[in-house]
Amino acid sequence: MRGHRNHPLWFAFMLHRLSGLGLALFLPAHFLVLSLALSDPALLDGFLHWADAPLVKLAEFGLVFLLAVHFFGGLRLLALEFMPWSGRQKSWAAGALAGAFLISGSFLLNAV
Amino acid sequence: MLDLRLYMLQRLSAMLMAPFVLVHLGVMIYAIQGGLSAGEILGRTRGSLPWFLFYGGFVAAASVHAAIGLRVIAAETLGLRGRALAVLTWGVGAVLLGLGMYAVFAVTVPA
Amino acid sequence: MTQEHDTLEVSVWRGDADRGQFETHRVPAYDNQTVLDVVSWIQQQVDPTLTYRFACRVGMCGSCAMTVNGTPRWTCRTHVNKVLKDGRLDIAPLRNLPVIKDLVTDMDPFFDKWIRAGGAHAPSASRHDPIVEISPQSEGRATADAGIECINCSVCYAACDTVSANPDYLGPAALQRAWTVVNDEKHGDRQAVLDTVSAAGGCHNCHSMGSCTMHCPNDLDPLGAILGLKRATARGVFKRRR
Amino acid sequence: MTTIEYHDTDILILGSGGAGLFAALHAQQSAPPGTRITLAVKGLIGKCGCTRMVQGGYNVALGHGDSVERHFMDTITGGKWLPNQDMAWRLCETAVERVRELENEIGCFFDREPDGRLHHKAFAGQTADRTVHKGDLTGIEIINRLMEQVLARPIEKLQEHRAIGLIPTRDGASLAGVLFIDMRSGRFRLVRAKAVMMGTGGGPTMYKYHTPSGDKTMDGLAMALRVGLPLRDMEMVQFHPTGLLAGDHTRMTGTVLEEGLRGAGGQLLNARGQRFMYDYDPRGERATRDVVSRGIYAEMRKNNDPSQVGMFISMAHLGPDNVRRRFSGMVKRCADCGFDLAGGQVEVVPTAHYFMGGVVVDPDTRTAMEGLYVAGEDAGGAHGSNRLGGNGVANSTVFGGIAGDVMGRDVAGQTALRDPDPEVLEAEIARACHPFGQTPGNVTALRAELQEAMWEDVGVIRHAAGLQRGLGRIADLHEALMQTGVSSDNLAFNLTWHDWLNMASLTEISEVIARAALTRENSRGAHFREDCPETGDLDASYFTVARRDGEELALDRAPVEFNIVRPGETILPEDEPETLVASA
Ligand SMILES: Cc1cc2nc3c(=O)[nH]c(=O)nc-3n(C[C@H](O)[C@H](O)[C@H](O)COP(=O)(O)OP(=O)(O)OC[C@H]3O[C@@H](n4cnc5c(N)ncnc54)[C@H](O)[C@@H]3O)c2cc1C
Ligand code: HEM
Ligand code: SF4
Ligand code: F3S
Ligand code: FES
Repeated sequence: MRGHRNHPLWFAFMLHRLSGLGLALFLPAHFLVLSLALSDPALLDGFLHWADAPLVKLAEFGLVFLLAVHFFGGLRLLALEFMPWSGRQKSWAAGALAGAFLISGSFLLNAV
Repeated sequence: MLDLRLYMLQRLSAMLMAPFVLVHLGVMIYAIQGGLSAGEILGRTRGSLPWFLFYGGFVAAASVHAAIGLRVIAAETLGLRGRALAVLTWGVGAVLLGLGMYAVFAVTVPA
Repeated sequence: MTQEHDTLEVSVWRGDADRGQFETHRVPAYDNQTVLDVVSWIQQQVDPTLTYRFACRVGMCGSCAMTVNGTPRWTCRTHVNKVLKDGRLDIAPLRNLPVIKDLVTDMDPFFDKWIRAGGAHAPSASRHDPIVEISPQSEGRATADAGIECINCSVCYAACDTVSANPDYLGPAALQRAWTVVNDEKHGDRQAVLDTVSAAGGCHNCHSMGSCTMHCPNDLDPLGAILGLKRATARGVFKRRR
Repeated sequence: MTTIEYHDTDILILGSGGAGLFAALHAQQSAPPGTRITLAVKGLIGKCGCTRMVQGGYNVALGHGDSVERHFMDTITGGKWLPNQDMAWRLCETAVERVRELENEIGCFFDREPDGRLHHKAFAGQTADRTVHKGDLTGIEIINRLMEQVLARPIEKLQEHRAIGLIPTRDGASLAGVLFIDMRSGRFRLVRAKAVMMGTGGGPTMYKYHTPSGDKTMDGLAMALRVGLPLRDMEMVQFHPTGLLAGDHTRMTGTVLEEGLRGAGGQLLNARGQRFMYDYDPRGERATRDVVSRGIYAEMRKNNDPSQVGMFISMAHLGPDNVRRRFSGMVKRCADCGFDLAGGQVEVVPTAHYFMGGVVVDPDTRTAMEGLYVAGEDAGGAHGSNRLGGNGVANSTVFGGIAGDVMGRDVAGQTALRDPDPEVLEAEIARACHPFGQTPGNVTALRAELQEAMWEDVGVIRHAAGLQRGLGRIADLHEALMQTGVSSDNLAFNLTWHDWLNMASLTEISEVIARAALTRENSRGAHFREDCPETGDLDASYFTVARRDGEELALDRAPVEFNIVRPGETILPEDEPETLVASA
């Protein structure tokens, strides 16, 4: 059922929404962690070490992936909306996803 | 949910963030080599006006952008309307801006 | 053409605005059979109170759209073989519109929005004036023509998740009509239309999910039209600032 | 037992085709402020009705040296001297203003020449390029734009309201209101109005093959007949030569394959793959609709093979890609039901298309009954024995607008609504409820039998014996219908009940068609009698008039008045060329 959603542009939309939502939820946590620099620098360092744990690494990879997905997805939308209509949106959607993998992939490679 | 004004705010903030995100991602990929440490981060950013402006702008744009983004999602999936929606939008914007600016100060103000 | 199944297993949705359920029938299969023919057969031969709507049977009136195997489509021009899954069809009313009975929806909200979006022409001349000369190749005319063959069937409207999530959203067909109007140089007040689609419920709510363009049985491109509106209204913001 | 809901308005319009929508708009423009206008329609506003199906276009003398006089002469000669000349003149004259109104006020955009001027194309049987169009979807453009204007105005909508009876005053002289079934609820509703325009369109779907979809069933003419109004030219049913033949089980059967296919060089082939149209007419496939329809019908009779009924249209010799490009809509439509028009052959049959006959009206759309106006395909007279391609929409939009203007003015002086005759009201309700007292049966099967009977005995080629036999079959089917019931358990949106009512309208009108066809003992335009193949004396032309009085159906002949032009004469200036069409 729900056959009307079964196409790349809809998935691109959902990916964009989920990544945006994920980023928005992560952002306060990110800010709080960085704020530790003022209130408790030692804790920040502790946190950053803790961040070396594989599980957390994976989570971080996820975050960068989200940012990258959302970034490329966002660029795709902005191009769609503000540049003369090209009609080649499927390639845009695919390109956005590929770019996201590229960036987050290199992040992951660097991190391990 | 979105009229032209909110739409333009969201799109303009997104455009503003585009270079920020690129630089930020670049720095992250570069910085993460050899692991992160508080000292390293702070050493780079503390007392730097450019970094302050960079992250300050980033935070401001992200607050606006995410507030409007969450507004849309709340309206569409939770069915929020009217005042509740306005409170949420402004609330999210304010919290993000507050927390974000505090964090920016934390990492850029000279110790 | 060879027929894989000599009967089809067809579930049709029966009910009204409040409740309903699927009822399953076996329907003889033929070559050259459309989904509308299947529904008609059920009403005419086994279930006299089954309700559906059609008014042209050739894809011109836009009254026969239903949800077939989960996807909105016109039924009169949909060959059964195109949608048959394992010899089965599930037929339900269109999404995003109130159900009146069985497979029939109330299309008034769709048309209310069509009008609200500025769909009705505002004249700049009268019946006593000569017909305006307009080159069919002019950019505005070509753009206006792109969406003109809309049969207001509501398929795009039913496919759009933004419509389901936001009852105020004008929806793809109405906005596409607005874009046509905005490009029609005969129209008397095009700025008014741009203002209407800039308000809450307007084109800026579209998430470019593209289900409208994907499913339009006439191969029209409401998404492209909405993008056009977004560009035109955004340009307006900068112009007015200056 | 039944409850009726009552509703009052000032101007009531039935139907939302070209006639209905224009009437609503013009009534709104001409009536005094505060006049209540109501539009009631069997389906959804703008969606149902044949006007939306118009492909070819709209005839109007607006360029290329064309003139109203020329358009008029073509209409008269095309109608084989039977048209009411005042109506035909009014049609051609007002079409000019109407098309300008459509373009300038309603917002239609008709196709242009590269230089920006209106594009006109040539339809068969015309001496000028006169048909304006929007691609091959002219009707959708016209109706969508009109519908928007109506929806945007304070006009009351009664959608999915089926008119089932015209209810006169006690003395029968005036119309008091119209009885409806609110289809969604299944309840009766009487709407009283000071003026009513009937624009319920034609739809000769009592034939096996038909271009209008099956929800169009001549209700308007059946209602007019029951209330005692005279109907004229009822034998005149126009067949389109190339309807799609895809089997009994699909509603696609009968739908039009456009005239342009033959115009472009499409060939008609019989079962043995041979062209045959040159046996019937020197113009071959390019002959007029009536001639080609008869050619195909005659060939089908010769063939007489139940497993292979129709003839074939073949386009492939023009190059499949070329065909796909030029006729993309038609190619897609055929492909959707499994046929390859561009490269293969598609089986075709003549298909009932348009109804020239209708209620007797004057050029102001007034009828013999005060308060009732009729316009569009429901009205007879403008086309005589044959309607030119492109004169159909022109007719409905021109006279619909006129009806609106006239009603707007007429209601201005009228203060009170009229009281309906309770007996007629009761009789109409009883008629509609008749099937509830019978055991439920299969209405669809009856309709198929009627369509078969009409096709065989009252169809493209007729003769007295066949018509008599047809009348017998119609009477039997009427009897059978009266014994076929519909369960009254759930009347809300009960299509089967409406199928029954549709069938009732169709049988009533079928009888009139057959009787009128017997009354006309010559062959004119769409009406062809094998036993009387001659045109008859043009100067003594008559039209048929049918009228019901109680149970009796009376058929008469009335002389055509040649008050503008006489047979053999013309109103064109002497130095005018016979035709302006280059290729003719
Ligand atoms: C396939 C096709 C192609 C055609 N192409 C052309 C062309 O190219 N050029 C041309 O000039 N003409 C063409 N015609 C003819 C033309 O469409 C009609 O002559 C004309 O549009 C009739 O207009 P109308 O307003 O009288 O009726 P319609 O447009 O048929 O409208 C009738 C209305 O009345 C409603 N109605 C019917 N019964 C009831 C009832 N009982 N109660 C309430 N409402 C009712 C219907 O639902 C509908 O809304 C074509 C016709 C067909 C079928
Ligand atoms: C450069 C970076 C970014 C770009 C180009 C960008 C672009 C966009 C665009 C164009 C939209 C509109 C999507 C729509 O209406 O469907 C959007 C939505 C959104 N963005 Fe971003 N964005 C960026 C960064 C961010 C960041 C950092 C966050 C979070 C903090 C974020 C959160 C959101 C959210 C929540 C939405 C709403 C999604 C929706 O409406 O479905 N974005 N973004
Ligand atoms: S745009 Fe396409 S899908 Fe939408 S209403 Fe028009 S024809 Fe139907
Ligand atoms: S599906 Fe809906 S979200 Fe926009 S692109 Fe089409 S209107
Ligand atoms: S019945 Fe008219 S579009 Fe399907």
